[in-house]
Amino acid sequence: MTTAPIETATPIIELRNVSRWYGNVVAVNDISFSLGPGVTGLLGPNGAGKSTLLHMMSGLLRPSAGAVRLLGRAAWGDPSIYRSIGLVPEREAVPAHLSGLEFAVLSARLQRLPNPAAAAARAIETVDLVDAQDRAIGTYSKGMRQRAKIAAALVHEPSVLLLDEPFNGMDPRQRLHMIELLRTMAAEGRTILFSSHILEEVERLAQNVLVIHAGRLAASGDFREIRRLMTDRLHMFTVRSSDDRALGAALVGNVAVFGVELADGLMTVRSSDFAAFTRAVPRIARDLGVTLFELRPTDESLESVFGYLVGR
Amino acid sequence: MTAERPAPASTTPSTSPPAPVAATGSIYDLGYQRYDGRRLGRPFAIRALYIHSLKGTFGIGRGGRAKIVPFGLLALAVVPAIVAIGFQALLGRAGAAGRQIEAPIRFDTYYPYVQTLVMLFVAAQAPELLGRDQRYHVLSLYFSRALRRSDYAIAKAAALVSAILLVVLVPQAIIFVGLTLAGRDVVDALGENLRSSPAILVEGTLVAVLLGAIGLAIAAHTPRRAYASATIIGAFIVPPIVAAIIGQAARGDLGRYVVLLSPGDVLEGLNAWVFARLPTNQTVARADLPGPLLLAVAIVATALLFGAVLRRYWRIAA
Amino acid sequence: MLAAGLAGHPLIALDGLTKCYRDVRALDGLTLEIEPGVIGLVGANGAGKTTLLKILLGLLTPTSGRARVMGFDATRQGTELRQFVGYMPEHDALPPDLSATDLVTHLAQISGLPSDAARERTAEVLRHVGLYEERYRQIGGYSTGMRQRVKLAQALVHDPRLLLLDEPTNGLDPAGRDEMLDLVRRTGTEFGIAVVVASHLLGEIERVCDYLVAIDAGRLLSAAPLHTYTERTGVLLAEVEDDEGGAALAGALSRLGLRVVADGRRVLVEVADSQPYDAVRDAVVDLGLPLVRLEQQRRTLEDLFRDRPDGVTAEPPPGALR
Amino acid sequence: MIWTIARAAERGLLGRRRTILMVAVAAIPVLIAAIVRASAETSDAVPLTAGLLDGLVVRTVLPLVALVLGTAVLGSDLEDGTAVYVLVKPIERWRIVVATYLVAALPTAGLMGLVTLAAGLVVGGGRGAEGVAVAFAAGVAVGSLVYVAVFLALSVVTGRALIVGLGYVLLWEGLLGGLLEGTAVLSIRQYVLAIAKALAGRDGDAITVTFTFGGAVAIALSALLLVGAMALGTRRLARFEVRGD
Repeated sequence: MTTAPIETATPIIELRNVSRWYGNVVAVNDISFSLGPGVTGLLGPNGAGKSTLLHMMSGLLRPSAGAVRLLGRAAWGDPSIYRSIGLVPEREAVPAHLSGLEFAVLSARLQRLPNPAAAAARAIETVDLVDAQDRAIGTYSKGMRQRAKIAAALVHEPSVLLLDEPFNGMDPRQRLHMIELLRTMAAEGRTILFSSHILEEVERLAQNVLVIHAGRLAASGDFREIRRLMTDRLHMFTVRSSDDRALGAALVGNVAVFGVELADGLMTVRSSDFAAFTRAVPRIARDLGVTLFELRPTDESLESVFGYLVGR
Repeated sequence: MTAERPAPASTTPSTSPPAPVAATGSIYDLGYQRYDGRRLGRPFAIRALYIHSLKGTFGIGRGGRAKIVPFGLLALAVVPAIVAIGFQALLGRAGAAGRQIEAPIRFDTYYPYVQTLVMLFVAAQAPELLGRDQRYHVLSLYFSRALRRSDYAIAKAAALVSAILLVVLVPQAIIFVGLTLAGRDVVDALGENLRSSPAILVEGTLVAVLLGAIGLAIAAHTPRRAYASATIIGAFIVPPIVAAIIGQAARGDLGRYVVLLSPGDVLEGLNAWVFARLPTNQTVARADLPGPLLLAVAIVATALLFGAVLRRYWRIAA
Repeated sequence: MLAAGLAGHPLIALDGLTKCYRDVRALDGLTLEIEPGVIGLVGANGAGKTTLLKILLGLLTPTSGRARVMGFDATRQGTELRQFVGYMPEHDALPPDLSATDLVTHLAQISGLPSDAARERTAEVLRHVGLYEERYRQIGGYSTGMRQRVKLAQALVHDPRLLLLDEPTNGLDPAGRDEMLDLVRRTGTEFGIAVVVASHLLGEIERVCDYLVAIDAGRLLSAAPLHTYTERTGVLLAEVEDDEGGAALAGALSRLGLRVVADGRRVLVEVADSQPYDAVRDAVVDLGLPLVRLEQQRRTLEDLFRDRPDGVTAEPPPGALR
Repeated sequence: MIWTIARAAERGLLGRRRTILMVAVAAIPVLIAAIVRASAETSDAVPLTAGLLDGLVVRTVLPLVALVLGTAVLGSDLEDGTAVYVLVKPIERWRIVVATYLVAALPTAGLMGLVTLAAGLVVGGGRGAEGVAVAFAAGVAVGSLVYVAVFLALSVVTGRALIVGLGYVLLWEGLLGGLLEGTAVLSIRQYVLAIAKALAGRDGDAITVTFTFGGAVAIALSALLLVGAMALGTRRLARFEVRGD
């Protein structure tokens, strides 16, 4: 099963044959990909190597083999890349005695921004932390602490954003707000890579995904395309119509249909050819005079694709 | 014989007694069973926590490594007693006619030796007992049960005090048995030893309660094991040194009362008073403070320390 | 479905419940009654969902107002109440050097179960949460998924009437989340135990719960059965393979006089009384397009938080064509 | 830029209970000096003062305070991940090392210098030992600067800086220092004593030193060691890796 590498004009983030091991434990095993502007989701079970990968891309961890390049420069050993990178690493503990605003101002100063106070105020405004900005971060809830970290990472308007489970601990409204924020930033041409376990959110935000499994790159690109490439996986649909039994019987005759199941009012159809099946169903229904109420693919979601890739 | 109709998996469990297994076939409900047996409430919960903690203090149920320190210290406390009794027994047989030689180990002289071991025991095990639940946030699993916060503190405190009593009284028991059996006239020796057993018990409880309270108060407030142990050892070792220095240098009453600062010296004073003999430690001897004062100080200190432990567990965020 | 103990009392009754910390008003005059079932608890703006759980457990005294759980006054009868309540904390709360069996057996006794019953129920409940031979290994070596299962097991072992779960899928990867959500669902339905699931993830709540309580900045935003939030919106969604197909389909349908909105490869058709199903089917066939998806659009819990960020409503507003 | 980093690190280092603890530990020599003054009526104050300052400050309290503050200012932040937010900024690594060094070294030098002077004056004041007190204070101040630099560099190199630092003080400076004269060349304790001896002039012979090259060389070596530690710290910080998947 070959995966077409994402072809982007000028690769902002580029990894070539990158590996990282600790003694004989191989955390990342020969991974190559390149990313351009837009939002990419970094997925993988716990322990698959996501954080190691993110740490290498953020210049916090040296690759044991291969090259990690950001904006044309090596990520490791060159602090100047941080001028254009915003980072929310998993292991970043925040100084509890500083207030949200102070932490953003400090980050602005460390970035040598001309007007740190203004930049910090803007960042705090962007993450909707204004009313708690003067309270010490130590008193923040998990969601608020996460937003303080994001504000500090955005204060210098970076063109690249690397986020490790950025929405961890945020409540529903904050999550919606953050998804909108990342979407607008991507539209402005920034390159955003974020890891997450909440696939329903990744599905809505990320155009592309990178699925890591046991240190290797299992798949990359638009998850619908990836699903199409899984020709060995049958496509599952649920159908509701005015006469399921008749429609089912007719469908079985079609070459694309693999199997039909009728259980408590819901018909499930498995098909080996997505394109042929999706064209056949309406046609057969019309010929039989059966009204189609519902036709829903049940394993096209990112969750199913992810499940197939990591072999669940 | 018809097979007994098996209860389908999802509905209520089969309550009728199972048919004899022989010729019939039955499928039993392995689904979730309700519990309508006895619920023993708080007293039983406190007892369960006490027993679990006492075993935990000796590393029982916690893997091999946790047993080394507690049982090692217990052994160090017991071995000299056994050796002395053996020596005493040999000496007794080969010794001069009839007269019992002054035993090298006697109840009251054994205390200072055991006391240092108890200090090490408390310094090592008190953080084990209290620090662990705080460091790993296990308290929320305890406090969300049929248990008050004070119950938790009391059960843990009782466990540590009982553990110390074991370390103190087991050697004493060995000496008691040894002295009684070694002597020619068992009944007479038994009588004599029994007379001094109340003193043993009183002194043992005082050591357990006072040193235990100090260990608990420190361990309750320092979740990190290393800091807690170091602080407890400091609390046992530093005051005697300061008391000794000030005792020599300062003249007048300050020199005498500074001894009250040091737990070891207070216990030594009480030990001498309880066994009605002169204290071996010259700082305490020079201070020459009356027994009842020492007892009062010990009791007040213990109460304050246990109070601090209770307050800590009443306010700690679970 | 629930044991007799619950007869006559609502599962949870809050009456003007308020809780203030230094400068934050976590709960603000909360008044509601909840019946047994699988209840989702969602909070916004630091809405104090953990605070509410702690009050229900009698671990936190409210600033004012009262909370009654299964007839017990949570603050005054906390100790008796907690015999019948199981709590799964959000943070990691397990000692590393005990085995799951030893820990859960011990905690069962602390809940008042005699030793033999504690031992038997522990074995049972560890099986139900899916811990088999690992249960004898020390917890320090467990994966995040296994640790979450142990936390659930200790909340179930003493057969509670009510289970309080604080973000049960916290830290789990997709496979782990899936299994934990199935477990929570089974606990609520098969085991016959009332469950309150506090979570930030609306997708989870929709999948597992049948009732929802939403709190916003300490005040009750909404409390109603879940199906009222996910009602059909009277809009039919037809999805084809690409944008051109979508536009063509939308054109064809609007020519038939249907109210249509095109959104890339998705076409939204107002259902109302016009029953457009056959029209859509035939248009797709005539245009030779593949019909990838056809379904009635439903409202989602998100609309609750997106639509009325400030206003407080008891009933979610009916959907409209957007 | 260094000032920005220093201010943030300073609130982190000195904000907590650690400051109270350090001040308390540093106050012990003054307390004991007071007690000694109250009870001992020896005629010759100079050897008494020198002996007390050497035993109580140079050998014990100075390395301890320097060790705790030196390893905590950067090392503990690297350990618990707090330092990451500074590392992911476009700042040269030497600026971070210098900033955190100043935050730990200056207060240590100030505190220990004052404490040495105070203890020395309490015991030897009014009895002709003022010169020795001042000499020791200067030596201890320089010692603080070097100790903190070495321990800071150590805390970047290894996570076990506290134990390794303690090992250096107890074994190299303590045990071996007593047995093998050669170790004096690389013993900060000997530098401090040599500097004090040089500054004490006539009273200098009351101070026993195995470092035979005199105060000036001691200062030179101290400076060399300090700069070397800074360089090592910078190089290792530049190669610092965050662990964990």
